[in-house]
Amino acid sequence: MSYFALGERYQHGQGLLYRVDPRVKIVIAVAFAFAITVVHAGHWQAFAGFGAFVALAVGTSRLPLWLVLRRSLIALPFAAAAFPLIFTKPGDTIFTVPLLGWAASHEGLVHVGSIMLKSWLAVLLAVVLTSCTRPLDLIRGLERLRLPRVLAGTIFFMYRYLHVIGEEGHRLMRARDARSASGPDGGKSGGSVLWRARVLGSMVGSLFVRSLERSERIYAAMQSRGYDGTVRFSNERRLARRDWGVLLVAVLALGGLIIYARF
Amino acid sequence: MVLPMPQLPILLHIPDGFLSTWVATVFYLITIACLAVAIRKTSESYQESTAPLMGVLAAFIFAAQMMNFPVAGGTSGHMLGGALAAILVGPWAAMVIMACVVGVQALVFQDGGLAVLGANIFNMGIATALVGFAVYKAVTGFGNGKRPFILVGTFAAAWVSVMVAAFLTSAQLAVSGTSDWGIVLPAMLGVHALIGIGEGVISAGAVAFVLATRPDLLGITPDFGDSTLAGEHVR
Amino acid sequence: MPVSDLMTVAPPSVEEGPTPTRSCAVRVTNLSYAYPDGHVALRDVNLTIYAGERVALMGPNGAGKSTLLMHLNGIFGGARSRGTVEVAGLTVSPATLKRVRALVGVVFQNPDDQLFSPTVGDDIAYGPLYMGLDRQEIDRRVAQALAAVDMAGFEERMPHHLSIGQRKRVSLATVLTMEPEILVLDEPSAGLDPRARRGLIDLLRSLPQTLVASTHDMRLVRDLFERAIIMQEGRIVVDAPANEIIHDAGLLEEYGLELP
Amino acid sequence: MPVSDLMTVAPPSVEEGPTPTRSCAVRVTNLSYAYPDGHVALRDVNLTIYAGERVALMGPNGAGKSTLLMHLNGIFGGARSRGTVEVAGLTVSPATLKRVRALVGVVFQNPDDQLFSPTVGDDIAYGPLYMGLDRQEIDRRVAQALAAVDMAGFEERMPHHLSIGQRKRVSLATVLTMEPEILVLDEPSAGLDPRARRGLIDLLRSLPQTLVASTHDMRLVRDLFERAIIMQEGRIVVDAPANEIIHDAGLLEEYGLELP
Repeated sequence: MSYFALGERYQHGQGLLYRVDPRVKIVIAVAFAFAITVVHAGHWQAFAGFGAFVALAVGTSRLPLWLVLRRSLIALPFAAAAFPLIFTKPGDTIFTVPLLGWAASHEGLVHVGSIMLKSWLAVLLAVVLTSCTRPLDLIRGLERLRLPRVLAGTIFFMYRYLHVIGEEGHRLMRARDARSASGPDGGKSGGSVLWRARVLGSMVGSLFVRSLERSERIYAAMQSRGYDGTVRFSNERRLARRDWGVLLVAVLALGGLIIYARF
Repeated sequence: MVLPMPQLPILLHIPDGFLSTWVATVFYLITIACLAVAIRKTSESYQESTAPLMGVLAAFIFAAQMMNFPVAGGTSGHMLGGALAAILVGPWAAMVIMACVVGVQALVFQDGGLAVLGANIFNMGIATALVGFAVYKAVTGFGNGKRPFILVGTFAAAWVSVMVAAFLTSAQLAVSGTSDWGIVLPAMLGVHALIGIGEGVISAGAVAFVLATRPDLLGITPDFGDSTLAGEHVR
Repeated sequence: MPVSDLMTVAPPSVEEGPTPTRSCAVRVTNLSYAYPDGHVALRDVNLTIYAGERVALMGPNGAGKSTLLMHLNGIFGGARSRGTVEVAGLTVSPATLKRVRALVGVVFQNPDDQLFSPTVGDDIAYGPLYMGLDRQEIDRRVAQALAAVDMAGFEERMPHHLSIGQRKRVSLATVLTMEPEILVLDEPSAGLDPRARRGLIDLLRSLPQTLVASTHDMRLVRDLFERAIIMQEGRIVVDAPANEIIHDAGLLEEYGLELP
Repeated sequence: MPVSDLMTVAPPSVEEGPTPTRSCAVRVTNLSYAYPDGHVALRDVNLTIYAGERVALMGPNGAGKSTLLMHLNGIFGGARSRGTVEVAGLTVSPATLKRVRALVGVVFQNPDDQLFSPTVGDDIAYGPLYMGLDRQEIDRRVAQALAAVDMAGFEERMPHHLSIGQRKRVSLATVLTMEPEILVLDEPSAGLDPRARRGLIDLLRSLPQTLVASTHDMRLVRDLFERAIIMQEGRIVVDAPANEIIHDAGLLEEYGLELP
């Protein structure tokens, strides 16, 4: 049971979107996230259009709706950053918070509502695409999108060793917690916050040294099998007609939505 | 007990929708330019071992961000790691590592948005590495590389790096019109002044460990001939 | 005494057998555990271990040995577990967790996971420091623990620079300073060469604590343990005196174990 | 045949003894190696291994076993080494390194170091890919190697989803695809439970290659190897038929080894 498997979003399924090349899905997700930024605050019809795009994606992925909705809440805490605008944006007062006397403006509400909507729709689409693509395929997709080799190679190794080193970190914490006990008289225990932070620092340092030494052994294992410093990939795949079709439809739809939103 | 997903510094991972088109685009371009330099410098320093070394260390940063310590009232602290990475492997390699960490967090784990990825990499990976490394070098240079100065330098580098990341995030939000300067800046800097102390202590603790066990690794580019295979770990 | 449903061999009979005067170190009742992915690691485990006993836990990888051990000091437990675990008369629960951790010292398989401080002394002092003991008492315990594992004078050394055998000893010292009543060891002899292994056996023999250890090492079972338990697919399938089990070739064959 | 200065037992005599018709798989001549910190890991080692032999390397941790193994395909060597290493008639040097690495397959102790690709299929294809073979040949070899280690159909699986026994098998497959003449294994049975270990022994027995392995596992020596070498402090101190060594209690005692 791997620690990081829990954080991965892939969900087994059968929808059309599962069979689309990961490159296409990555491009669509990034393009969508950019496209939605151009919508003016309060342009609800444009938001409805982007919403329809997301609905189409959810439909073709055939992912359970509740799953997509639940996962889309991940960015919610960040709303705190935009929230004060409700009260600080000048405009017509709609209501006043009792006791505090803060006046909420119409413009502020529209503005914050639009930000939240943009964020939520972009996260929804990203959730859909990553839920129907294996993490490894996403990473292979990046590589085939001609990411610089150093980055692609780094990400491949990172993904492989996330599990190994993540487990090591997890075991270190477990060993520490197993020794974090209260005293015989039940008195004050736990030391100071700074001491606990320093202990975590030691653990991080020890994980670093182990990681570095592991990278040396991996390098030896790679050399043993002929590695000469050039990162090579064996998987080269052309886009199928379906992939081009999906890409074309998405690009046209997003282009249309941008034009509708701005002009 | 299986713990929940890594608790990342959420207020530094900007989600999509919070930055304007222009701010997002400009920071993508800046980030790409910085990474181009970083990749070239890193390949020169580490040559053949670049990919395995950077990959394993990126996994290390990812794992280190997941490790936490109890603060109070059920909350826990953890680290961002940009300054620590810069101190341990130099600013250029740190940028490559942090870019991969932040990128995979966004793409695979949905921590942080995709259109704002350039800004997030810049705030958490590039600015932290550059500023952190500069502060570290300034302090250790002042103290001729003596141990107390290394530790103080690490603390200062880590604290400043978190403050810089918080400042950049606030500024991007404010320029995008999604937050008020007057509110977001004092709030973010205030909170991160405290979070930064945790970052500083953890980073200094990590460097103290490395200093005690493998002092050869600090400030020296590892020599990846068969020499580094020396030591007990290969027996 | 609780007896597992699939038990094929009689429960332990150490000389005089359990009498009311022997206190109970561990009592596990109807314990089940499922991983988040649904895989069931423990199925209705019942187990009583008396104070001072030395018990080996055997069985293939994935049989649930480690999962059971991790329940003894509450590392595992909570929502995914059913059943109860009592140690030294204390039921393991969130309220008693910190006290339980002082009573049960867990030594993990890999010393690199156990030892996270720059020096041996810091590492051994972690437990007592966390417990909030005073400096004098901590120093006393550190010195005593190091002497117990035959590593006196290693306070300032770095665990990273020690041999694997030495690191295993220091790992043990890190929990001895907490003066636990029960020692839980995960694969204590793994990775040791024969000489280091014999040293470890002698050391463990000299300790007064109740010992519970998972192991594949049949010689360790022969030389150190009086009672042995075989687990398979999350169940206790055999629980008997160690010297009966290790001489029962048919039984060992059945559970994929080897003659010592 | 080169004989180490401290050899206490007669060199190997496999039935008819070395004759001119048996080709030489490995010939190590006067090999010494010092770590950068000055620690001498190998002292004037001489060793000849014939094609098809299975040789176990024993001795305490730190005796130089791994250092010697790492010289066989040139991972160690260069300025810090003196002496020569020949494999299959080829002297190991920077110029021959690529060919040597195709002839000598090294399997590291920890499968997590050996398996560095995200999937089993990628990892097994790695060697052939770097040998510059074409796609068809690579696919053929991958399928063959996976079948040889009884892991057919695991191409798309990720290493962290496999058991330790499966990872050890896949590690072996990663070098089998390079169709080496000599297999070098570092602690092949470490971390395996008895059943997985027996599976590995059967698998290794079925392979035609010359085998050189470091190990602490005396049963592995008994069940798999025909010749055994004991190292101590960087020297070969014993080199004899395995079944002579494993029954010589005095000798095993002297070098801190155990009876199987």
